[in-house]
Amino acid sequence: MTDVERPKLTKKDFASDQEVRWCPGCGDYAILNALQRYMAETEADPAKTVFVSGIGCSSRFPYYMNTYGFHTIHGRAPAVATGVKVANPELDVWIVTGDGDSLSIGGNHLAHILRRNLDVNILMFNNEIYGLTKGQYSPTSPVGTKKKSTPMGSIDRPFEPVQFALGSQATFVARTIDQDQKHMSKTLAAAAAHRGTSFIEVLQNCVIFNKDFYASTVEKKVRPERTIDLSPGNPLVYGGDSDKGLRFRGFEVERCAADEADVWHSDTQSPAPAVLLSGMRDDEQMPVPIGVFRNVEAPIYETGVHAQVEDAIARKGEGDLRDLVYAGEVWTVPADEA
Amino acid sequence: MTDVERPKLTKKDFASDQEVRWCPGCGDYAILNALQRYMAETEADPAKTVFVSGIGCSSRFPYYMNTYGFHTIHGRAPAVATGVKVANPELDVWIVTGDGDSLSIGGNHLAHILRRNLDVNILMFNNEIYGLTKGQYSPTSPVGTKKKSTPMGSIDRPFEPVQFALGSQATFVARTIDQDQKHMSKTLAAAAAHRGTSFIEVLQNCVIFNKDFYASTVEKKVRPERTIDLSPGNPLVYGGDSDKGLRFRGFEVERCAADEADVWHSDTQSPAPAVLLSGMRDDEQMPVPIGVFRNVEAPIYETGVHAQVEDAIARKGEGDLRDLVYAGEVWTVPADEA
Amino acid sequence: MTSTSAQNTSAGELPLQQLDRVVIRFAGDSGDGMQVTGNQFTRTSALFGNDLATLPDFPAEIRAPAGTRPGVSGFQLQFSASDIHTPGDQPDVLVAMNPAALMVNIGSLKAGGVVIVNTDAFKATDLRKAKCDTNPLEDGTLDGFRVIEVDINTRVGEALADSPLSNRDKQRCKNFYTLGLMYWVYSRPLEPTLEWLEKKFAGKDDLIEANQTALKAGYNSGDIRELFQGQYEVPKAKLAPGTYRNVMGNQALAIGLVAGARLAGLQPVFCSYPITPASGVLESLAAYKNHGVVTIQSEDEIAAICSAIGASFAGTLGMTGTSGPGMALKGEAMGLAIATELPLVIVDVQRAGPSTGMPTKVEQSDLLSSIYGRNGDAPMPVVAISKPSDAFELSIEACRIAVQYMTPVILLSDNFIANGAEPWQLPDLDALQRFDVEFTTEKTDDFLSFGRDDKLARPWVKPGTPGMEFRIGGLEKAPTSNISYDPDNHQRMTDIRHQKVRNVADTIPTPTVDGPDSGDLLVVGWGSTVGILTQAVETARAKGLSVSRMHLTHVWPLPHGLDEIFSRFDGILVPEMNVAQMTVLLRGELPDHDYIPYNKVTGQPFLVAEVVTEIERVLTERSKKA
Amino acid sequence: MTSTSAQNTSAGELPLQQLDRVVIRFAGDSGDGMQVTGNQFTRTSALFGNDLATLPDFPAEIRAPAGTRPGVSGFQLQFSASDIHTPGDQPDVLVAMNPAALMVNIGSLKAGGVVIVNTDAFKATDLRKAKCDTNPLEDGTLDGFRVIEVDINTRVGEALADSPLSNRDKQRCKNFYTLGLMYWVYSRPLEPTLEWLEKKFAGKDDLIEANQTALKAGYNSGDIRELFQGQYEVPKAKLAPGTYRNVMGNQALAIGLVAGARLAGLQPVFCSYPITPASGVLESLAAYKNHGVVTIQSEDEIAAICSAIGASFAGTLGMTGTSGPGMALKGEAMGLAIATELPLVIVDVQRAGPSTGMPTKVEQSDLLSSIYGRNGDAPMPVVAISKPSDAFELSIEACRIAVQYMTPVILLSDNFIANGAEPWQLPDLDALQRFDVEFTTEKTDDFLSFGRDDKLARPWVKPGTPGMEFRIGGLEKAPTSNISYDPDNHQRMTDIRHQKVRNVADTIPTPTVDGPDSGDLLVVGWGSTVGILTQAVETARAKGLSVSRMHLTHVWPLPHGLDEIFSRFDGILVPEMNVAQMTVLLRGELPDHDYIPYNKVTGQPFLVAEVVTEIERVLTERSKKA
Ligand SMILES: Cc1ncc(C[n+]2csc(CCOP(=O)(O)OP(=O)(O)O)c2C)c(N)n1
Ligand SMILES: Cc1ncc(C[n+]2csc(CCOP(=O)(O)OP(=O)(O)O)c2C)c(N)n1
Ligand code: SF4
Ligand code: SF4
Ligand SMILES: [Mg+2]
Ligand SMILES: [Mg+2]
Repeated sequence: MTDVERPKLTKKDFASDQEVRWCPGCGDYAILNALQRYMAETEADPAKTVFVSGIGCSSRFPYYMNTYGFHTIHGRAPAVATGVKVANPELDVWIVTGDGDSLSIGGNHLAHILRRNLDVNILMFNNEIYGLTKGQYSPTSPVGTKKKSTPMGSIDRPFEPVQFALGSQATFVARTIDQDQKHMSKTLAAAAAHRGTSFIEVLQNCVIFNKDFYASTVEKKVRPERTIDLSPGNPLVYGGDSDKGLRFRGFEVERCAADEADVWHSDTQSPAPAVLLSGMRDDEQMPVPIGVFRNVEAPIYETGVHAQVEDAIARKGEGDLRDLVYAGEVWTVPADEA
Repeated sequence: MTDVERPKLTKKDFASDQEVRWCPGCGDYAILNALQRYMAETEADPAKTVFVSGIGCSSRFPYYMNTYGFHTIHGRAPAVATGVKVANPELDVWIVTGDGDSLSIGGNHLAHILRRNLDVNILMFNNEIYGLTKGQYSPTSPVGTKKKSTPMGSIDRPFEPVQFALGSQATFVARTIDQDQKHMSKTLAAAAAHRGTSFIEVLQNCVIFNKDFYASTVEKKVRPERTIDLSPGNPLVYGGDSDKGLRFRGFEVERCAADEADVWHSDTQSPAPAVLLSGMRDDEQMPVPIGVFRNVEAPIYETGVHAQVEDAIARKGEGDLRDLVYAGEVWTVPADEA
Repeated sequence: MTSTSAQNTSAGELPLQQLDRVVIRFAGDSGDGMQVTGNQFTRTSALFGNDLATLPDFPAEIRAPAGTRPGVSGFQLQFSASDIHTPGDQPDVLVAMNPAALMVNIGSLKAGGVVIVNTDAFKATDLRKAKCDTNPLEDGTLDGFRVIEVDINTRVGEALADSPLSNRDKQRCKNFYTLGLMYWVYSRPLEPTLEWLEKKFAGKDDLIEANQTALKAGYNSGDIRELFQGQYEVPKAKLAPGTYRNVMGNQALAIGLVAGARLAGLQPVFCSYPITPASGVLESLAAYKNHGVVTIQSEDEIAAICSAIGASFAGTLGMTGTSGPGMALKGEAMGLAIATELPLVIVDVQRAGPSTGMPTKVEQSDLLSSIYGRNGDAPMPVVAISKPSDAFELSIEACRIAVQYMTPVILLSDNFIANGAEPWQLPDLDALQRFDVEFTTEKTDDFLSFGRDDKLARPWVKPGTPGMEFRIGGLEKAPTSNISYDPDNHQRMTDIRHQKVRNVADTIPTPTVDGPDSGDLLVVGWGSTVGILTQAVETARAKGLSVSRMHLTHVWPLPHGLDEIFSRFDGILVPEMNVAQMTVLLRGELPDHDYIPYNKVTGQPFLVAEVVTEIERVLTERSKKA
Repeated sequence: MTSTSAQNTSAGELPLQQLDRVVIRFAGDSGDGMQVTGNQFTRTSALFGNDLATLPDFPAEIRAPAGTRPGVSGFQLQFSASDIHTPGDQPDVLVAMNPAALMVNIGSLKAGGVVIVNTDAFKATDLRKAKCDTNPLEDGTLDGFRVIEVDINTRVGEALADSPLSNRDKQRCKNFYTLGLMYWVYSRPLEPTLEWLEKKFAGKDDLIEANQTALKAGYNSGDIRELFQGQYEVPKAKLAPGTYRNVMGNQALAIGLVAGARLAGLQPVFCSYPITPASGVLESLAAYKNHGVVTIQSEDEIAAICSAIGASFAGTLGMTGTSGPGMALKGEAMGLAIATELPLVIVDVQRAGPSTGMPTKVEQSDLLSSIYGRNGDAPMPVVAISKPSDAFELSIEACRIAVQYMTPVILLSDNFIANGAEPWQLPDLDALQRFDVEFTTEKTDDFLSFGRDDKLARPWVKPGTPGMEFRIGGLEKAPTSNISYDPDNHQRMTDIRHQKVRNVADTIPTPTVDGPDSGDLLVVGWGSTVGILTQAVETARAKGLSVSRMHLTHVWPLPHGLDEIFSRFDGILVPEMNVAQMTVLLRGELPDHDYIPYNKVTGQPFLVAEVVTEIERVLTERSKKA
């Protein structure tokens, strides 16, 4: 994506002229900040970068990036992005979506882009709420969520976004936190490095309708004890002074001393280990995993599409319109007959 | 569902007056046969039974059952069934769908009914093809499938239906085979016994457009060697004379002698083991698992919905329209003022 | 200060001056609580006995940064001693809490009107946020208006000197100070708001205390009173005798759906996916569980309507609600409900389009898509609400049509109705007509799942009924409900589907003509323009013009008798907040008349003055022609 | 045997009789290969030089059990020495391979027509499957027809006595035996089919051998020849000089899309989800990869149109195709394409509705939903194909409009066009007008992402272009493309969106009037009724009636000049295969004329005779009135 000709861009160069409009204190600001910084640091080319989103507070994101951007319709960003990427694989395509946009109305398109494995990055801002429509529970809200449309509490069992992605054959799945800029850049870098669809769940704070829903896990003070960073190739350790660890016992995880911790691998043949760890989210006794759950290679959809076109041309020769029109049995009625 | 008053019904009593219309030799006939027999054997009440389907050859199913039936629109059967079951939890609701109906256009509704865990049964006929539209590849067709719309072979990586269901928090997931009537009844019984959404993938043969796509696994001769029946509480053994077995080594499965086989549990806290085994499908060295992958209990959606209504009535008293209309501050303009 | 009627009576130094009607607009930052302020003033005035109409003007869904123009939230209300139909074209009084609010709203303030500004909010930083290069208080922006400057922050600070609240929280009471001030000016009682605060902040005594203090401080700020040169009074309105309450459209609509289901003897099952401005219907209904209401928040609009269809199939009354983009998604499933002939109520709270458009703004542009927006010949009745106070009745009407004709019905509302409030003369519940559903439970010899009654409705058989098992679906069907590709059958079914919907006209009243029943011009409206059109036509007639008015609540099928009525007028003026959609509909159905479309598509309601001008323009033009 | 023209000439015992035109219908079980038989006869006749038109009549999508009536598959073709426009109302000859085929089709056979039956297929079991209580060969069903009984199974068995094929496979050759027989009767050459078989079964010599043998056996079955009392000949037609090929609608449409993209200088990206009867377009295009065509089989119709929109955003030409139910699903995304003003071609191969309806049957009932089926005021051009041979040209036209006006365009076809075949006079490709897209690559001082050219189209900027970065979306936008809720801006944008679409009329021709350019009646049609209407109006004029005809290919916006033309006729008859949708459209746009709707909704095309009768009815009725 970098281009020696261009002058080095700064974070500000990635900010569009449109005034940023999120509630004061919204977690989205931190994500925007991290992304603009990341783009500058990696010397991304604004002209070759496209942000595609659906509808939601999170989905306003593209308007604030000084790149190409498409704020589409609710839930359909993966479908639009598929068209963009297939039409021009040169473009660096980012999808920004929310828990409602991607897992409520848009669940099917998300699942299909993941199985097709286009080379795009998906940022799913999970605030466990519909922010833009003023606070109804979402498919990631825990059972019992009391909001406007569920005065007695929600009944539906929530999706576990990581498991949903894995169940859709995702090749890269990670989770990070709006407040943790360092971890976010690290995760963005890993996602960008991965060839294929990268799915990143960003835990995001909706200060207005779901304030601090995850404070108990990610507040600076408690974060070390309540979260564990899945860092491929490194042991599963966590805790303020990295004194705690996790190890597998059959199909269960147990806490242990740091030095007894198992090493994390995100590229196992089966996604089973990632499924197992992602299940810890609801278990108070266990830390919430962030970092890279899965990272494997697989053929890329748009590459295959264009390979077939080139292959066909190589075999049949560059098609001429005449070959199509004057195909099959043609016959001529000479003028004199008329 | 049974009702002592009623005379015992036979299989024929569950056949509707509508002529069955599938291609001669279609696997759908076997499934219809198994289901009609199953209904008779379990003394199901036709009046309390509803079959809901989408669109596809498979989705014509309800027309052939002498029960209540709704042949809806493509991909939406789970959404329609949700309304039916919530409106009247007394009804025994069965969803019949195909790989295209449920995993292409209908993937999102399938995922959401699974997470909500309504007490319904889903039969997904997987022939890895769009039968009704005359043979285009489907989201379960293997990469490289050459059909009308993919003359050079399909590029998309397929879904693994079992993993998709597990990723959607399914509480019951099983797989059976159109040709194996015994195994099908056994699986139907297990599904019916389970409280919550039961998802059954039925491997089905489309003799016209995808003939014997899975012959190499389920043909009577090869079936014992190429499939393994996941039977909860029993060891993972297979083979003509049950001489082969499977055992877990960390997050991998390996073949072993029957007596070294691990015992299968479908109710582990994490779905990881089911994810692991379902992954064997594409591995020639390994048998294709059929039977029950997962079977756990979880709260049921429609039960929760009606519990809240009753609870509200219990606490606020049976609502009277007057309470709604004459609510808040009301004031009166006396006649004389006018 | 003046008002449309008092304008003429020279306003003197009288201590207490009587006014017929007043239009006030409260404007401030989204965070300033202007909606609360407006609603409290509305409530108090209603309880006091005025007639009134309100127009909340929300900013875009997402909060803009504090102090910016896009972040401005407004609330306009007209309250009066005589009956009124609109929130008023131009405010007599503008309350502006900051520069942004002032700049956004000053344009619509009536010439010579009063503007009350919070001078504490006009610091350099505030001006910058509002993109003001110069200070509007000094640069002449306010010439021609009566400006009343109040240092509200300071005064609130003083008033709450010994409150334990943080300064930030103290300033949150600004709006109640302002409200108190306006209460004094218009001689409103404080009690209703004082009580409301008790309830609202029950348990949080500091907050109750502080807000009440601020309210009283505003009411009693003597020195400012001077500036107003006296107090004003707007006497009780002569409303028709009866019991009233204030109601917003979404709420009345929700209550109407509960009533409709009850009158049909069915349980209501409302399935919906949130969307602005329709979410309020789902949220209201979700709170009515003790009334037997079942609500499902679906994964999307398609699932919502499909679940509602399933619910109706199972024998309850399925309902769904959404707005523009959601309607576009429901088209295919609407076709299924039409093909399977199941009762269903589809609520569409219209908003500005196309596509995502302007979700918080008003428009009437879903009319033709409601009638034609599905594949195939797929007719369905469409009913249009025109104001919060008729939402109850028309929601019941939609339920009646749905169950009596076994058909889906679209119930159109819009953003203006949904969030607007007005006094609602409460109906006599015992007088409501029941339309109990009788499910078919037995097979007579000539029974057919798609047999027909005199209305052409098919029998409704409820799953669970022994011996009545049948199958339905979206494929064309024979009267037995089995699949049929027979050409004659398809023609027959197509004709029946159309005739059945047309039959609905037999059970709806011919709308009355407001004004002479013949003349130069008939103004035909539908939906939320009713108030503006009523007042505009009254005004035009007062000017001696030969113009009458008719308002349609049943837009498909059209009521009987229109052809005859239309023929008594030389021209039909059709004002709409869309691009001539009703005109197209009328031309298609009643081709023999001369329709003049008049359209406004700004996301804002018509102004009475605009419509009057258009009526005059049309009539003079035609007299020239003649 | 007779034919419409030869009817009068007393058919004698002549060895070789000349006929002007013949209508044959092949009917048999889905498994009997009637479509292949029909296509071969079509091909051979085309190559021979006849004009022709075909009408395949498929059973419902799913195969019914062999031998049943729902399982019957038919193929009708008319071939002639003069130019024709329809597959013919009633067959002169019916070939019935089994009782079911006989019963389903005998009703439409012309009085005195010839029916050829396969007697071997009339055993008791066959009769039972076809629900015949008595044997139609004996019970008088065939009185009034000339019945030619052939024991086809037996003869095929004998002919293939020493073929290595299984008996089952041998019987699969029945259709070629029958074809051979008809070839002899109508003096057609065998070669084209013999060659086709070589290609078709390349590598399977036994099959080639067997089918060729069967074909020849049929051709040479001397004894049967007797029954026909001689042979017939339909001379070459006098087609306009040029190069021809046979083409089916879906195929010509696909080729046209490739041509359209090429003329715009863009890569075509066609995204679609299979659906009957539109799947053929996707399948054709998928085979054109060496022409740079990209096809995506999407997960559903919404994804398909959204991916196509994304492709256009990225600078290729996005296209999507579907049928009724799929159209209903695309509504919301169409709104997005309209709001973002991106070029897009949306193909709708109409089928019988509502809902799933009758997927294999023809209808024109998506007209109004194409124009109005979206939330908000969301105008978009609509072009309607009328026959396989103009699908190429009109597909190009749709692409032209899309890129020149930066707008989505709907291209309507239907089941009759999609699967019908006719000779296509191949265009001079070098004469095709190019309309190359010029992407904007630099910012002039007055550049605006939503600035306007003289057509009101906005500039097309391609992502990847340095310095031109911009954001678009479905929210209302200012000319800068930034979000705007400004009331005046919304009015302006709404007006521009409408005017831009209306401007398309400036670049489309005013349709010509077939017949006198004034008179009692003008028949206005659109879509696949063109052939029937042409012939019907010719016939009516031949009867001395004052009737002319016009056919619309651009249904939205309407071409200029119609108002003036219509005013020259007393009445406008509008025949359609829907419930008066074009009538509604015309009344809305051109209210000053007297439209008479004439509708048929059976899933079957009009018959020429029906239309003639209706024309007569209308004219006599009006003459009475006058
Ligand atoms: C078709 C459609 N349905 C519904 C809506 C209303 N809507 C807009 S955003 C949204 C949910 C947003 O939630 P999420 O994706 O989590 O985004 P957030 O606002 O929380 O960032 C909904 C229901 C819409 N705009 N379009
Ligand atoms: C909205 C819509 N899109 C597309 C179709 C066309 N269609 C009908 S069935 C089908 C796929 C069927 O495949 P599957 O669900 O696997 O069922 P099968 O026929 O293989 O049993 C499609 C694409 C339709 N009927 N409706
Ligand atoms: S509503 Fe929540 S998510 Fe949306 S902008 Fe405000 S804080 Fe952020
Ligand atoms: S097409 Fe395939 S799935 Fe459909 S009925 Fe025929 S054999 Fe069965
Ligand atoms: Mg959210
Ligand atoms: Mg299938």
